[in-house]
Amino acid sequence: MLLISCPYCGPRDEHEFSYGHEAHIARPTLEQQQTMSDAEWADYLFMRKNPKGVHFERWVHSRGCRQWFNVARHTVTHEIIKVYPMGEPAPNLEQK
Amino acid sequence: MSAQKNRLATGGRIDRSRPVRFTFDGKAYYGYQGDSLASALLANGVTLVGRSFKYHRPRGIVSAGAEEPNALIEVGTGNRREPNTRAPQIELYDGLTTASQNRWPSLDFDLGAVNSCLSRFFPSGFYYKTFKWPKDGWLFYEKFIRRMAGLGTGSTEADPDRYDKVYGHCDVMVVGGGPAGIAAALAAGRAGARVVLVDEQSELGGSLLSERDRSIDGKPAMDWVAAAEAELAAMPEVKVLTRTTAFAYLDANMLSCVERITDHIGPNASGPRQRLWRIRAREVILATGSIERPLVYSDNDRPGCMLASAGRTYVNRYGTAPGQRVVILTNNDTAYQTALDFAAAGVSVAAVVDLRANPQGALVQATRDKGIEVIANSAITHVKGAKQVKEVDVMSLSADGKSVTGGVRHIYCDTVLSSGGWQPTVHLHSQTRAKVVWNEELHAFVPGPVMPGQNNVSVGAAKGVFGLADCLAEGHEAGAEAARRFGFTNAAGSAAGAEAEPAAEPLRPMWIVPSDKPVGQGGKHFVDYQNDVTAADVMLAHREGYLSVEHLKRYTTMGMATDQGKTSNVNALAIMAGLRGMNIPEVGTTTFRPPYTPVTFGVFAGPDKGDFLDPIRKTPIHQWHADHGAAFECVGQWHRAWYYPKAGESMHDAVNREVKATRDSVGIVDASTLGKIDIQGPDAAWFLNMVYTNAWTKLEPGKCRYGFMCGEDGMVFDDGVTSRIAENHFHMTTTTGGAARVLSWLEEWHQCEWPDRKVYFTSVTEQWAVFALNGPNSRKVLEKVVSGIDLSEEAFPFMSWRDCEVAGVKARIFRISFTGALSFEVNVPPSYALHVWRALMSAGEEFNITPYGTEALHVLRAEKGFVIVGQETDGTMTPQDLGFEWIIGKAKPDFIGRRSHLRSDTARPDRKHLVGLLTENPQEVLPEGAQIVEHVKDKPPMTMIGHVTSSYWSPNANRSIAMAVIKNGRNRMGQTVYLPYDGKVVAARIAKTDFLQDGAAANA
Amino acid sequence: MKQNYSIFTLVRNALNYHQDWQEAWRSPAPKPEYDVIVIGGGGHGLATAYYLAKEHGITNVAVLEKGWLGGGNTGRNTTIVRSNYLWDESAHLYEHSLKLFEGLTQDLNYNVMFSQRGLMNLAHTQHDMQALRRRVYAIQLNGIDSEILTPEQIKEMVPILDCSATARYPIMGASLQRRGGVARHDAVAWGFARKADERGVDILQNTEVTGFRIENGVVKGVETTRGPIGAKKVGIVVAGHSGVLAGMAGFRLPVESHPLQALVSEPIKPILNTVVMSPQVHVYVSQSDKGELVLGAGIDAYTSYAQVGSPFIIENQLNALTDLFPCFGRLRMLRQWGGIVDTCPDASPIIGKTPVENLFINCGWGTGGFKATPGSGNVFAHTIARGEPHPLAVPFALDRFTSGYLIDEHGAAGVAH
Amino acid sequence: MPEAYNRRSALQHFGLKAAAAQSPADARVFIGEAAHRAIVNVRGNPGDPAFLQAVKAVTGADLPVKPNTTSQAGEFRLLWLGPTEYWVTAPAGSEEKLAAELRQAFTGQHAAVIDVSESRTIITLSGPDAREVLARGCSLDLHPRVFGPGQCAQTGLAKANVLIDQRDATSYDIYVLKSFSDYLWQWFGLVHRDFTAAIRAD
Ligand SMILES: Cc1cc2nc3c(=O)[nH]c(=O)nc-3n(C[C@H](O)[C@H](O)[C@H](O)COP(=O)(O)OP(=O)(O)OC[C@H]3O[C@@H](n4cnc5c(N)ncnc54)[C@H](O)[C@@H]3O)c2cc1C
Ligand SMILES: NC(=O)c1ccc[n+]([C@@H]2O[C@H](COP(=O)([O-])OP(=O)(O)OC[C@H]3O[C@@H](n4cnc5c(N)ncnc54)[C@H](O)[C@@H]3O)[C@@H](O)[C@H]2O)c1
Ligand SMILES: Cc1cc2nc3c(=O)[nH]c(=O)nc-3n(C[C@H](O)[C@H](O)[C@H](O)COP(=O)(O)O)c2cc1C
Ligand SMILES: [Zn+2]
Repeated sequence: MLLISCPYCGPRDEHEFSYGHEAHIARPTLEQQQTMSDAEWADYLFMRKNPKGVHFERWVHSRGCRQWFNVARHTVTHEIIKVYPMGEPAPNLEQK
Repeated sequence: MSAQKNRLATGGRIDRSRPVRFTFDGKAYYGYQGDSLASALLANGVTLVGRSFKYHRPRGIVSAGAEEPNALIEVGTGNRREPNTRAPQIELYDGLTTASQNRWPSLDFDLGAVNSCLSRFFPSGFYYKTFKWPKDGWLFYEKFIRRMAGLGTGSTEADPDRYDKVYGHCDVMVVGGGPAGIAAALAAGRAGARVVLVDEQSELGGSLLSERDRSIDGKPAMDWVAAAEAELAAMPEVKVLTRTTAFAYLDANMLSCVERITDHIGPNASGPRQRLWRIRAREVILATGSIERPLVYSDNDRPGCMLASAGRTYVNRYGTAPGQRVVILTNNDTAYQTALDFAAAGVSVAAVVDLRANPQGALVQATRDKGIEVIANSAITHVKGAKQVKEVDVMSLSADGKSVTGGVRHIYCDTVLSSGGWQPTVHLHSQTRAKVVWNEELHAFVPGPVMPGQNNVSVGAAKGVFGLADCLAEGHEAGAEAARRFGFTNAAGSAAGAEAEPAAEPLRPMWIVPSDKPVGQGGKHFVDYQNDVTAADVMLAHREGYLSVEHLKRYTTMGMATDQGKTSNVNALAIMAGLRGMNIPEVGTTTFRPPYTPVTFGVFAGPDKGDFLDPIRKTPIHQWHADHGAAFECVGQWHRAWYYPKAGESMHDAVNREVKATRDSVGIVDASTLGKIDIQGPDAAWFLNMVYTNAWTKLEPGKCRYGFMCGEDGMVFDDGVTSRIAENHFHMTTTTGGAARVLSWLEEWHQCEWPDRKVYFTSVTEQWAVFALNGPNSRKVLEKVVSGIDLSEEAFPFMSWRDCEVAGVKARIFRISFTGALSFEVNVPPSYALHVWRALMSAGEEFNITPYGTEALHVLRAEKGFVIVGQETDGTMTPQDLGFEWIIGKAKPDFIGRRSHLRSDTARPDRKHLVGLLTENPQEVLPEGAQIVEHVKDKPPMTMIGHVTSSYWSPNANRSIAMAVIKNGRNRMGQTVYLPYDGKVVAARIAKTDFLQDGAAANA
Repeated sequence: MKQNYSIFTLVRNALNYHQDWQEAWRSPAPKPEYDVIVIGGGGHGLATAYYLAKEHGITNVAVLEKGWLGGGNTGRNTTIVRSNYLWDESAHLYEHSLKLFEGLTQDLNYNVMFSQRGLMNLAHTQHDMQALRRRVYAIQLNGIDSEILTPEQIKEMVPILDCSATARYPIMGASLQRRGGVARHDAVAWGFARKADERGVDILQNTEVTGFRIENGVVKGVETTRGPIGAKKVGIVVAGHSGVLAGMAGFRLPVESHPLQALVSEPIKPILNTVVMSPQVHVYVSQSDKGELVLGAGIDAYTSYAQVGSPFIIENQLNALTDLFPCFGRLRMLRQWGGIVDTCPDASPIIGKTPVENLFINCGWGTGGFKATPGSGNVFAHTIARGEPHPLAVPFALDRFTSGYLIDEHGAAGVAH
Repeated sequence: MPEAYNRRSALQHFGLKAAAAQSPADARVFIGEAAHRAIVNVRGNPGDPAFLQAVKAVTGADLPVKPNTTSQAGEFRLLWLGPTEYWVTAPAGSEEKLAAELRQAFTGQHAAVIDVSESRTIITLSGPDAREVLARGCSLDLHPRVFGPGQCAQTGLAKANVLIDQRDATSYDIYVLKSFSDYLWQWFGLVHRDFTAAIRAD
């Protein structure tokens, strides 16, 4: 069971959270929507990075403070590398 | 009842003053308090205890612990019958009833044993090659195969016992209560850390329980254990759990453990039977010890063939000889300790057969000094005796150790103990997906680097460190270090000391002990006892190209039995490595998976049985419904009143009565389960514009509006009425099932996409109980109990709301309708809900006010063609498909799902549309889900154009009514379509969905 | 030709201590180039290679497998085979596969132990019953066997089910597909491997694809841990790793990889003769020929390439199981594992072309593709061989995510396995 | 408002009074219901001093801006729910007045006030074994080194969502939605089989 550090509540068991999906997918603006092709829209709607490695994703502390936040998590080891607030860009996780 | 013929006069940790009666296969025996079933059977001279999985070979006890592959026993009877339990881990209690398994008619005479005679025809994977004829013959053969397989027999009665679950937390978790683990717990505990120590055995001590004369800190080892136990018990932040197996090492240092609370007391004990612990530790110390490997020699599965360390445990711990005369076969020094202990206990050791050319270690010397013969450079080539070892053949090994030479020595004995070296118990380490590495000195896998995020360390035998003093020191250091790391600075004391063991000579790896015949052509060299996998099977897998260990495992089923290969996996993969000419680490291990030992299903469920499987949510007046005979319907977790049958009424009667009364006069329904969300902030209206498809800016305070929400894919996912309370304040309602989903949806968009928008969402679903009065007389009823407002059409028009009092209680009423009839939705505080409901009921008495349930509610809304999200929709319908083109805010720039509506398939005009269906025969009520075709054929396949989403008898239209989604349906009005189902075909006409107008007209 | 497998050859070999069995497949060295490279030695990849050789005469084929063949989801699924899908497109595809399953043992000369013992889907609420009827009627009209059972009929078929009306989720009915059942998962992979090998297909295990050679938008071969290998056409059939491979080829997929967990009990004598699934409480169970109960549940919510999941899924699943089958409370879990399933937004597979020419993809089978193994291989072989989708595969093209023509088997199909 | 006897608490039908009379004397865990407490949900920006001042003006208490903490002033007890979400709780009956005062105090701010008193009931749990009982269904570490009086947390308890407010060394207020209260009460009944438990009606 993952141990996720809610930026507000601290570490809690995974079952208190709900998984969202890949983070940093910007919703096209109305102007973009009006000019983009169906294929481009499909890209926004459905296409996912699904990386084997570090995944930037969002979670919500649904059984706690109801806050959404971002997580950088390794999809092979399940190691949580970083938790960072909504709105913050994906961290640069160059090897230290 | 015979005497315990193998019981030693003295010694062991059993209490000879407390005899315990038990039965095995119907026969009664005595053992002593402190015995395991295995030790008690051995004491009574019972060596044949079971039959193997495939060949039904007679089998005896092999080990004295969790690794037992053979002695699988059925414990208990009736609803408590439990198959496949390991005899060495069953503690004896008075009245214990046990039986052997996988035999018929009896253990002694098992018809299935013909498999053994035919075993030549049943090599690994034989079933893949046979039973292929005739084409559908497998179902026939399968019956027999299934019956032969499957070991024990499960009970078909409900398990009567109860189980418990608990969460735990600690700084340091120690798994294994041997010397290393105890030392770790002591050090961490003394330093002040919160510690949990678990051990699967009934008492602490680990391997020390099997020792004869070891001492620690100058006192007998078990005295040291007792002192440590007392010290640990006195530490308030230390918890010691015996009879507790850590069976799974999960993400982020969580260990699942099962505590056996009453299994050793028997069915009469009170309290839960077992408890599931989910313990989150900051650091885990794995002190899980090691498991001895048997040697793979010919006929090594005869009852009486046992691990050398197990023999030692039986003698030292249980005061029981495993037999009367023992031969030991070994490739290392540790088995000599067994010989010495046997000699000390007066059990006859006929000889020690050593695979090594010239063993000269201290223990070997000591053994010789005791007058026990050591036959070096030799192998056991045969074990005779079908149901009990009678004799072994011993021959000399050739120079390369690959074959045997010279004459045969026959040695009479009833027990053969073997030791092929020790394998650290790396299971939990490996479950974290950390690697193991091959240690060339130990010829065993030891733990490799740990995984990131999994803070653990292996110590003692679990790490391949076998000296007692070293185990104590390592354990101590690991415990102290962990405590230090977490800031606990009390003195951890110093490590306990022990004398060093005499130096041992290296082990001689010999993965198959040769016999006088080629492997597979004489006796059988068993590798995996339980699943009957032999060295010849490994060779066959190799020959047939199943080379990877994973293929080897699956093709031969080696390591897949209930012991998960604890004694066999390394032997098997080493044999494969030899065949492939590879190093053992190159071949690798199979994957270690939870559980370490099998865990009862019941304990995972814990106490959450029956109604606790999933909470039942109840409305504030649930009890009233129950008292008035309501049948309930599950809607999500809610239980909602479905209909209220009166005496003698069928469901159909009751629903018709409720529907009719509502249309004719007045009905009342408990709609408290509707989702309600309070929305406040200057951007509230902007937000509603984004999440609903229609426009909200112009809605005035005091007014209500209906809307659809779509996913970004354009498909409807919820609907409801939202009311403007004040300029910046809205009250949203959602479907019952959608309440939680919609709130998180709003929060997600707000927090993630539009965080600058000033708006707050709060669930108020349960702040209000909701009672909807419907029907022409609803106003008259309400008038009698309402105060503070004028209910007239002019003062309180449709699609508006008012605050007021009802029956003296603060209330909010919405003039919205889900029936098409005059309707008032009365919202009141739940604590007064019953009071208000009763007041409405008495006010309505003169109008025959009728409570109705969800079924009538469905009929009433269907009569007017109102949709239910989740019934008319299934995640593939747009608002346009449902005929709500008008609800799409054309002028509105953006809303969630808008862009998707423009995609080529979504924008098609001939998608499936929601329409009405009128059966040709008005009496015929279609089943919901019935499929619709244009052209009926004699038999399927037929092309379907849609299906029925809702269908009822409408007492008001006095005919059957249905809604359906049909391809291009709106452009097919009046067309007759067909519904083939349940062996008949019903014709129906596509119509509009207002059945009180159109349906009634159609009837006329 | 490979040695025939039959009772006669078994007896003959037994007399010779089984010394003469041939290897089931070779371990060849890679050739510099193949007509077709299939990436992924799971059931689907091996079936693709087999049908390429058998039905399209293309035998210069390699299957590249990064580990051991059959070690992906093929080796870790709960082996349920059925074709009772809601939408026409799915029903036709899965029925095609089920029909192939019915002759597979003979076709492959390898007993895949396809046991058509019947498969039950339980309904516990009014809503379940509606969905169930809709599905059954649709399946029947597609010409596929399916029927509705009453609680009494259910009790008779599976007496150990708790059918009491007072259960938290009482059993109100079930759909039954008699032709559904289970098959031996490993045997399916091995049978296809053996026969593909017999027809000349090179199965290259421990050969991981690490990149693609693409020139002017046309695939020319692959990079592997054993060096580059050229190919005229390449098919990707890597289930959970589809996103990774698509990434290497420069495009994205609407696919997410999630853990799906399964577990087995200790083996016991026959106690359950039907496959029982309950979407409402999220559990499904069958008993293998060896005697273990084989159990599955739902996916873990997060994406992952670790073949493990979270314990609360197992707890809920066993909570549900022991409620449905109160007598299973005393049985024990023997082993528990996970696989990585490739889930699509509409719970339907993707079969067809990719943005790269001559590069084809077959993925998205998610939690339910074992049953599709022969069918999927069959239509994918056709698609690769002809360069055009097999008629059954047309609706499952990648472009449906652009047009919006999804085949949403989520809500409607109830349970996904 | 009608007579008080018409007001029913969520757990009233379990007859706590009668059950309390039969409770064992040596109980190590006590359970009861604190019904009808006023709970007003307050939303606003804790970074805004005006918001903090408004809360203080009405309640006399400092807003617990630190996650998972509480504050208390007289009859008012304030709980942190989220970074912009709090409960102001007060004795039964005061909710309307409290909500109105808060709303008034927030005039001109982007803040929201909504009465949620009726949606929850409080199950009170206390006694030396209370923490052990909670561990049966709650994965939070409530050990005194980690959690104590002055702290609160929203979390899961068994299969329900709750807010746990620790009142003193061994007592907890457990806020639960009324629709789950029957379930949770009965769940405690299950767990109590292994404890010496008493019902407290006060
Ligand atoms: C627990 C569980 C239960 C399931 N239950 C059922 C069920 O009951 N019924 C059902 O129909 N379906 C079920 N499924 C789904 C089913 O198992 C899969 O859909 C199906 O097996 C997929 O087969 P495949 O051949 O496409 O994939 P796989 O068998 O996963 O094969 C893909 C192969 O590609 C290889 N690969 C990956 N990357 C590379 C690379 N770079 N280079 C070379 N090779 C690579 C992998 O090693 C793997 O062997 C279940 C799945 C799981 C996990
Ligand atoms: N080659 C040798 O000389 C040799 C071999 C084996 C053991 N030993 C001796 O054994 C001792 C090793 O001490 P140690 O403390 O490292 O190990 P140990 O074997 O004494 O103790 C390990 C304990 O862990 C328990 N255990 C294992 N897995 C568990 C699990 N998953 N959950 C709960 N309990 C579990 C076992 O039942 C056992 O009680 C030393 O005294 C050493 O001399 C020596
Ligand atoms: C249908 C089926 C039945 C299985 N039966 C057993 C079994 O009887 N014993 C066993 O140890 N494992 C059994 N397994 C699990 C495998 O050992 C293994 O865990 C699984 O194939 C996943 O591989 P991995 O654990 O090596 O990652 C079974 C798996 C499947 C798919
Ligand atoms: Zn939080």
